[in-house]
Amino acid sequence: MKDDVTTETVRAIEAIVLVAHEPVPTDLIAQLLEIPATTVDEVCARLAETYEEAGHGFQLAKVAGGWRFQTHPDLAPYVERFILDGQRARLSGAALETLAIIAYKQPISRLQIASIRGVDPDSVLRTLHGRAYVAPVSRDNGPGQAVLWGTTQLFLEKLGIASLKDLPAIASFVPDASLVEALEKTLLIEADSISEPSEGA
Amino acid sequence: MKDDVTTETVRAIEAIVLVAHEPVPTDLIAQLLEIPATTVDEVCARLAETYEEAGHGFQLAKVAGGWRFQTHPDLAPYVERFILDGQRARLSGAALETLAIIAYKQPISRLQIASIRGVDPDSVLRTLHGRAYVAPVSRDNGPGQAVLWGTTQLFLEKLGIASLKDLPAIASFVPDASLVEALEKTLLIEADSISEPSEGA
Amino acid sequence: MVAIDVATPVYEGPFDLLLHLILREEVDIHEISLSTIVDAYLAELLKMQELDLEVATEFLLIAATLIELKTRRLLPGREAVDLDDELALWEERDLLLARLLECKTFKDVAKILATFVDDADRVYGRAVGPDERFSEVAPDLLEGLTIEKLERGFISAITPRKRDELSLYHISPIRFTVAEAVEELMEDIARVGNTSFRALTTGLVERLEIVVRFLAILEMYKQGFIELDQVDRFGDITVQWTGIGTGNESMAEIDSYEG
Repeated sequence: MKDDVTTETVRAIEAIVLVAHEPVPTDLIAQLLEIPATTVDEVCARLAETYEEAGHGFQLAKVAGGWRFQTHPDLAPYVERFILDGQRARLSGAALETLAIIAYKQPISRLQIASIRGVDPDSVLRTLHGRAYVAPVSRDNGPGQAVLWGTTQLFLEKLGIASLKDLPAIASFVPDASLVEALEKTLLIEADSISEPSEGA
Repeated sequence: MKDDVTTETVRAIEAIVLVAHEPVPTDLIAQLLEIPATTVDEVCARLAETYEEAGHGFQLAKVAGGWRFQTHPDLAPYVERFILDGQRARLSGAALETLAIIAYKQPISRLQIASIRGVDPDSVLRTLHGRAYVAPVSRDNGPGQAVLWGTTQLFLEKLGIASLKDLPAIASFVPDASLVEALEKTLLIEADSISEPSEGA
Repeated sequence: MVAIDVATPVYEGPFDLLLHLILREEVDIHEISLSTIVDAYLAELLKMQELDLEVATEFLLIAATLIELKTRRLLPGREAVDLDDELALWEERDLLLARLLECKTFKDVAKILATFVDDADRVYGRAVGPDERFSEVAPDLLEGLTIEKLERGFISAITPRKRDELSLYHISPIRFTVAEAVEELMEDIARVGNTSFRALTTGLVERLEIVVRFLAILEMYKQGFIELDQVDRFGDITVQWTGIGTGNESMAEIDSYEG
């Protein structure tokens, strides 16, 4: 490692890249750690070598102008088995319900989803987000500034519709209108600062 | 590393955990790699040590029943600078007390919580439920069929522990004798001496 | 519900306040004066003028017990003291003590949990998922999803089965009132004639419920419907139906029980 780069800087790079969802641009790391961009690239390249030499199952790689952790190509079969096995039956009834709620009630906070389904939607949300079927679209104006979720373009594509307008109005499918009304009321109580999204119409 | 565990197995574990959205259960890894679950935990614990010794900016940790990569606590300031919405929602004292009661006494009804804390936990419960740290787990068989609350996976993650077994033993928190004495003395019915009330008045 | 946040900015409920007052003087436990504690408690209570009724009730219930304890200590001799009252007070005191200890236990646990949370907050888990190289591998979670299925999912999500849990937030809490308990117990005791407090409270899990039944029994005793006897201290209380008593019209006022 270069003499003028502290161990802390190297460790900070590892930590930052570890939690990043996208490759972290060299410039951004440089700015965060207040070191030159060239140093960042040098440190990262050196780290990548270290990992390779140590025989780790992960790599540090430069992708699209940024650095990210990724699995070693050797281990693709294991990763594939994990992805297949771990997620095969994932779109359970619970996941479908969560997805449907988001589709119809977006933008919607996790709290609101929880209040409708009555159970913690967290793990389902992570899965759906991981597969890019839903994404954070805005933030609540309320005190908590809760993240509000919506469906993505990919979701529309998968469903084979052009826009959310193509989802039929839910009212025509609900036998009991008072039920929907009760739901609306719940949402209003739970987070009255959120404007009611148009009812899929 | 244990002799009968191949380098490939170790590397595969690193790769699998790296691509997971949430802590990977020991059993799932064991099943994918066709090795005993105890071996998985041993290998992971050993890997975690190796990372720590090498001074990496990341850790392998067992949280909420599974293994995950996470940033080293030392580097929190850097990670927070990187994650813009890094502010964690702080839990109030009331919320923590309620969480503690639920964690140790689950499944527990709202009234039972109220009786321990001396206050109605309604608003705190809502917050905790909204953040998905607690959830309704069952219903009381009694006449009111009260909802019984329990803690969630996310609660374990919030506390950074692998399972409820990692909570400190409640017995070690029972107030010590001097405190009991202080309370008793204060609430004495008779000022000078305690004697048996005269029989059969 | 707002009351918890607003009305008691300093003390999270009556136990919190009482613990604070007692433990403040823990340094010299032999010098603790019940009078000081009671006065301080009442002083705090007075400060809470904008207290909401529900919260106030909890505080007042404790205050009543405290005042009774203090009064008893100020009494010159025990000759004039009715044994039943004495025993009831012992029981109330023990209950209060037990609740204070339990409350204190969890207060201490909460402090440890707070350090757990603080430590965990400094750690950020990776939740990134597989990179695009594996996008082909990942099974399409939405395969076969149709608009119809999505609708069914939504409708299923909002069916009454779910509203069960929803309603949690909106239904008023189950309250045990002394009046209700009296009503219930009148029937039970009149039917069996002789019973005991333990028998009347078997199967009750909520401590509050037991306390309310206890208050109800005292009320019925006061009104002459039943006779009470307790052979040993901490022993079971026998309850005997007298078949007499004041008219039913006074029952409506029971809830404003004066302790």
